Amino acid sequence: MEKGVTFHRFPFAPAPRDVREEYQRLLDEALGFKRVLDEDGEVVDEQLHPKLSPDELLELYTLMVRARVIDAWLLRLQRMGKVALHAPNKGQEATAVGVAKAMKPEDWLFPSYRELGAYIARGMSEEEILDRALNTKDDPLKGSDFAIYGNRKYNIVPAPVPVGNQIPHAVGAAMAAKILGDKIVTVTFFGDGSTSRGDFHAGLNFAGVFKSPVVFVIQNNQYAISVPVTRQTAAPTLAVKALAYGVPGKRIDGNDILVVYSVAKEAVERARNGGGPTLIETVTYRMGPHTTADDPSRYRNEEEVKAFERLDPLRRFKLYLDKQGVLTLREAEEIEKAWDSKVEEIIRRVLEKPGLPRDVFFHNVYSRMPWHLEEEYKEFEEQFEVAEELGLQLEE
Amino acid sequence: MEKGVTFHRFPFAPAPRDVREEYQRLLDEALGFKRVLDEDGEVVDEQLHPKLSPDELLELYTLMVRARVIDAWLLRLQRMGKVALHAPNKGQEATAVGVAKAMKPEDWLFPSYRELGAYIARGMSEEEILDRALNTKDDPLKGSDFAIYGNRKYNIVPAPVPVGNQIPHAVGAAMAAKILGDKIVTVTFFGDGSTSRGDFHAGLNFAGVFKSPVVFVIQNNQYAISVPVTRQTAAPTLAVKALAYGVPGKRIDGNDILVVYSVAKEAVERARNGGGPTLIETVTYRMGPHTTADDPSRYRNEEEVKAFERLDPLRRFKLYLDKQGVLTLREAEEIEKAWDSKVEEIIRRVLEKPGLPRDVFFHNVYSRMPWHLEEEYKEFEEQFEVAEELGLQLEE
Amino acid sequence: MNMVQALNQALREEMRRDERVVVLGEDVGRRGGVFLVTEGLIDEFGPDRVIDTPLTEMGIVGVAVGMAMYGLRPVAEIQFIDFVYEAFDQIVNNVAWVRFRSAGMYKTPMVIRGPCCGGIRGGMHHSQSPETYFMHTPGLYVVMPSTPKDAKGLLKASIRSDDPVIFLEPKVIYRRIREEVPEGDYIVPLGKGRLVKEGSDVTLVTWGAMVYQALEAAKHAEKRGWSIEIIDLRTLLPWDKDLVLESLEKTNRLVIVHEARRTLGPAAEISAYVSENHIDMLRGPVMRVASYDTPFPLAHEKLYMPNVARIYRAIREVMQW
Amino acid sequence: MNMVQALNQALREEMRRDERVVVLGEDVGRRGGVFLVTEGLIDEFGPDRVIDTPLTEMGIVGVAVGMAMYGLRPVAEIQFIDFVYEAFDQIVNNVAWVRFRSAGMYKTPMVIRGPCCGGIRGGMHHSQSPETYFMHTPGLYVVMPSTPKDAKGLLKASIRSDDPVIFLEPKVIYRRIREEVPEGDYIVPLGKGRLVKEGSDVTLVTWGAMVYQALEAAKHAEKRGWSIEIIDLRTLLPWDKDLVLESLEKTNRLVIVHEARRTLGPAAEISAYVSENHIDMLRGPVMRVASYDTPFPLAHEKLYMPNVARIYRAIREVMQW
Ligand SMILES: Cc1ncc(C[n+]2csc(CCOP(=O)(O)OP(=O)(O)O)c2C)c(N)n1
Ligand SMILES: Cc1ncc(C[n+]2csc(CCOP(=O)(O)OP(=O)(O)O)c2C)c(N)n1
Ligand SMILES: [Mg+2]
Ligand SMILES: [Mg+2]
Repeated sequence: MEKGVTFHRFPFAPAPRDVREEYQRLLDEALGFKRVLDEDGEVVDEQLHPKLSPDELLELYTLMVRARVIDAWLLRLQRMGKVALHAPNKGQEATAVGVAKAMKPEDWLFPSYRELGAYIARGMSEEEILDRALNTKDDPLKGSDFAIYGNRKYNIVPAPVPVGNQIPHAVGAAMAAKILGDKIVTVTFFGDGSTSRGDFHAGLNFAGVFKSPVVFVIQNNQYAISVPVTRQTAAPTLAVKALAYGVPGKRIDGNDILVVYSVAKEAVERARNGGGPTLIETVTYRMGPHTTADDPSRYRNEEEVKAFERLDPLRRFKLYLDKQGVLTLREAEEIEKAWDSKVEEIIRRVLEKPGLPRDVFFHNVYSRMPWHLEEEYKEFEEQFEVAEELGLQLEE
Repeated sequence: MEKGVTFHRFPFAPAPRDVREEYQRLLDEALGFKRVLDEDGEVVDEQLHPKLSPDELLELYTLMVRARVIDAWLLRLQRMGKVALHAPNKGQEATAVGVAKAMKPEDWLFPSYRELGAYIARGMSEEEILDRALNTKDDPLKGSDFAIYGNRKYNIVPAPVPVGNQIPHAVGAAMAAKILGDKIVTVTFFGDGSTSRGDFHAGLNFAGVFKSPVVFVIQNNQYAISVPVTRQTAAPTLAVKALAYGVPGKRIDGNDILVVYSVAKEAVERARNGGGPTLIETVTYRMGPHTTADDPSRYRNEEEVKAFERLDPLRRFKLYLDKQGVLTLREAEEIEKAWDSKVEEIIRRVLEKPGLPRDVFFHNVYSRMPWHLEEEYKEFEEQFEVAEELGLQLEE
Repeated sequence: MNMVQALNQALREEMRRDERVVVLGEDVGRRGGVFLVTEGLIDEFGPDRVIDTPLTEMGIVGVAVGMAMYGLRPVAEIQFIDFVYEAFDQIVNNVAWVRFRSAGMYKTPMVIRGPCCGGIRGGMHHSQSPETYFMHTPGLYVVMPSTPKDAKGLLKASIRSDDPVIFLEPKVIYRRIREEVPEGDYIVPLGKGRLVKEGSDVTLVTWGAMVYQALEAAKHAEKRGWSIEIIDLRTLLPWDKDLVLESLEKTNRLVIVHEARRTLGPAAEISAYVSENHIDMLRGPVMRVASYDTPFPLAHEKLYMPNVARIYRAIREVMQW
Repeated sequence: MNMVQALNQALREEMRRDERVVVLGEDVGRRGGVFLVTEGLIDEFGPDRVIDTPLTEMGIVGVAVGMAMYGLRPVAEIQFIDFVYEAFDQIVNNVAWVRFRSAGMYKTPMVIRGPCCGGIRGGMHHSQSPETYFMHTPGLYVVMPSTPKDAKGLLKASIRSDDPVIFLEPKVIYRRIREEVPEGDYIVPLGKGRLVKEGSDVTLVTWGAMVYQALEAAKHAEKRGWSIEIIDLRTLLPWDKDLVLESLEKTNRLVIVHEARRTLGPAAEISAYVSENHIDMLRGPVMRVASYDTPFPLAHEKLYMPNVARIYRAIREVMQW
């Protein structure tokens, strides 16, 4: 560790030409917009068009379908009062699946709460999702926060509900991997609203300074609940925020799974090879309400939702697959129907499962229960006797 | 309040040409570097050269001198054990004075802890500074945190010691003024290190979204204690951070009072006239230690400090004044000496003053003392009797 | 009228009365807040005074501090109080301490309000009771209403307070409790509790939604012939010592019930205060019925929070002395 | 050896023992920390394991959480603990609750350490004692050493703990107290207090720099013939109940002394716990000697914090029962 002037970057001079040129390039990407497919599934960028086999394409499609199907079912289950809350994913499947498929299994994912497609793409089954949402005895997160999924088995770290909290975690994990010499990459998802949080600022800044192997994916679905992205920031795009941290920012069509896959793959591999972090703004649209507790008619028109339907990532990809001769539209629909029945079947089974033990929340607070919690546990157990004495049926 | 698609900014398209062009301009300014005077006090930018009268120039000089003199005295007083802590200002006088003189008295200043020149420029006397630093009975901040100055009389809001906290305050005050229709501007100072804090992110973002009349001044003095600015961020300049918020960012020579004054004036008036916020990165150098508790030899070389001496703002401005025929170098030195004696005189007087009452900290916690504090106050009073009983001399 | 409507009315009336009052937060404008507490305000007062903000609690609170210093009376909504922690730095150093730091030259007359507490199956981050963090921070008032009428009067008092107020709204009773709420101006003074129910054997101190659990538990106790006095503190800092001591003088038995966690929950202060200054008033232990010292769970929340059985058990315990 | 050196040694030994241990924070590298606790570590372990960070406590802690989840054992320095509040969101939701949120699949074995408490004329933001904020947060351990030897042993125990630890260092005794500190490996277990001094009339529970004030006060009390037992808790959460109760069994009188503010300061919990579960052990009031419920002042800090006179006064009070 040397001391001295080497630590100053052109202090009393303008940025040198190479820096200016690099930033020029970064600015172009951050204000631009890349897509492989247009609204009708026509290829418009051959260079970014990934060379995938029909099987691989079919897999991407199936994953998006599975995400949409389970999403719809979770919505229904919430309406039936079975699920506490659901944050619909509809319309955002391309980003979730595309990014997840660009990662390796050993890479770590730090999602938010709107990426069912990514969980499935990394191996989480519908049954597990339902165990979680219904808090059955097999709920891998044992009745902790709602609308959150994760499992160490798939290197999916369950998200904190306070949005953005996971951003520095992804950076820290990436720094740790680098320190330990593990050639893995971390990826984190978050929304347009989350870019306003301190965690975003801290995370991006650390990643820039330490050149950490991390990829940041902003799902810009145009809204943070009711707040439109134009009210979230005066910056013209979210990708341009990366430039504040010396990090490249790319703006792409988040409803086009092919561009998502290509650009994410490039970013992930760049990170793996020591090239440092990338921020990707995937432009998308939240077709449903913010959550099942939301009423979007208070802040947006049905016409708007309609207008964005043309951009539906499944619609566009189906048209592409059809044109490519991978799958006809009818075959595509059959896949949807098949998954729908399959999931219905699973739900029937999962609904039968018993719930979590009533003392579940006493566990996993500490590695070993300290004395004060043990004493509280005793009081906890006593309440059932007291209730019996009073002839009370305790709500659980 | 209309609902609907008007809230989306080119969602599925690249930024339009006008936005690109504007950002191009912003990028140039943020990566550039403006100065009016070169190292030898020669004018190198006539356009930015403010047309000031000899009296005005003399005032600028005197204010910088006064800042440097009181700074040196505070350092000495700290070494004598009279002052708890001092954060030396040496080398940063041009930014402090230049920005303050670009403001109107009714504008609000939210400083940090290293802007003696700004306080003086807005009317704070050396005596008041000393009352504060020595916590005499006239300390306007009544013995609260050290190294902090402020007084409502001059619209100088005393800074919180946690760096950056004041940034959203300046924005909030600016938003309030706009809501109330007051044509005032707020200005806030902070350091390069403070740009990493959540407060910076939140403040800049709000200012961009609400087009608030606020000017942000980053004193980039190359260090946050021992951490060089290159370790603070991977961005090539700090001014470029403004672009993440849709705010213009300008990078200027902070050791050239003329460019500081010109650029700050323009930003302040732009804000006053509804043009919104500006961020100014003043490139400067902290010639002294971080504070009197610091030992900079642990992290930087004497050669480095030497190298930056040529850029001393007073030196450069003296050369300019001499060349302009406003003041000879000898006259300039006499002004310094005169202020030094004057301040020595004031110190003698202030050192005689009694301190603050021993119960001072019970006040100004609430508008009226609540019962629990009243009860504590009684206990407080009793301790003196107890001490007497024990034959103890209580330390105060 | 329910509590949401009462709070909405309080805001509306205060905004009409005093144009320095502004509302800001996430989704408070066109959405009217996720619980509709600010519904319709933007239509009457416009987007300058009903401000949809970017998603940062630190920013909301930090900016509100600047507004308050300048002369406005901001009411900052935290969408769920569980998200307040990003603003904790601003709350401690600035909301609470600007007056002290500036020796009274600047002040922060502002309200930070938001839904708190459990009971809606909200899980870890839509259920918390963070009173302690604020009560331990000098410079703040901490308030929690339990009825629509009190909610309106307390919110008005909070907005008019020259000191900053943390205003916690038990969301489980937002729409569940209805009562007559006077139209127009009245305040419920900060620092004053409410005698919910007279009794002579045990003083039961509580607040927020726990008032209703306490009432239920008292019924069971009274079946056994024990007479329970219930006090709703309403303001937690400073809490109404006089009301509590007056009651204790009669009962000599104290049970404190709250949704906050036990360890250093607010009951600890009340208990310690009484032990320190009035131990002679106590005939037996001071019992605390609180949530357990774990994060707030999604599963089995009704067994996590104090319930009738647990409150009854504490009453039974003190009645043995 | 003084406490700074002891802490430095603990870090050095742990970093040698376990390469997963890393240190991060503002100025911890070449500067060696503003109090030199991390001095020289960067020379031995390099900048990958001794990491100078950008200036954001939220970032330091948030990034450390990610490191800990991945498998490192980060020791995050907060330059002065008074600056920890920006990280409060990360501490509550993640440092403390990752284990719970993930049902034990991920954990956060990390230490957040920093200088705390008053006595160096540090003013409002270089003097605070924030134990309460952490003790009310389940999932954390909260530790404060009062001697160099304990400091080393407790820091080692904290680094090895699978649960996260908030490690508070009373900076006023960093260099003031010297004692023999064993070279090499030993730990002081978390959760165990230390009997500083035996006595039979009053149990005085305290920690940190207040241990020394307590010893002084005890001298004065003993001149009056009152025998004082002093307990240094060392760990505040979970605190050593057994040690306190054992002592109380003998003395039946309890005084708790801390630098944290009175209202909901840690003493409130200890007092309330004893009142709730062992009121029969108490012969009189449980006295609290604490800092006052105001921000920490620059002027007259020695009258703001507990001092010998105030502690003596509390002892005298309980001795009247
Ligand atoms: C810190 C925090 N504040 C508020 C909330 C409440 N909330 C939940 S989601 C949300 C909007 C998030 O918007 P965005 O980041 O764009 O993600 P999206 O929901 O659109 O996917 C808000 C305000 C929260 N979860 N966390
Ligand atoms: C939130 C916070 N963290 C840490 C500190 C301790 N500290 C005081 S000044 C300083 C460096 C500030 O650097 P910069 O913002 O560049 O301002 P400068 O001191 O160079 O003027 C630090 C880390 C603090 N005051 N506030
Ligand atoms: Mg969004
Ligand atoms: Mg600096």
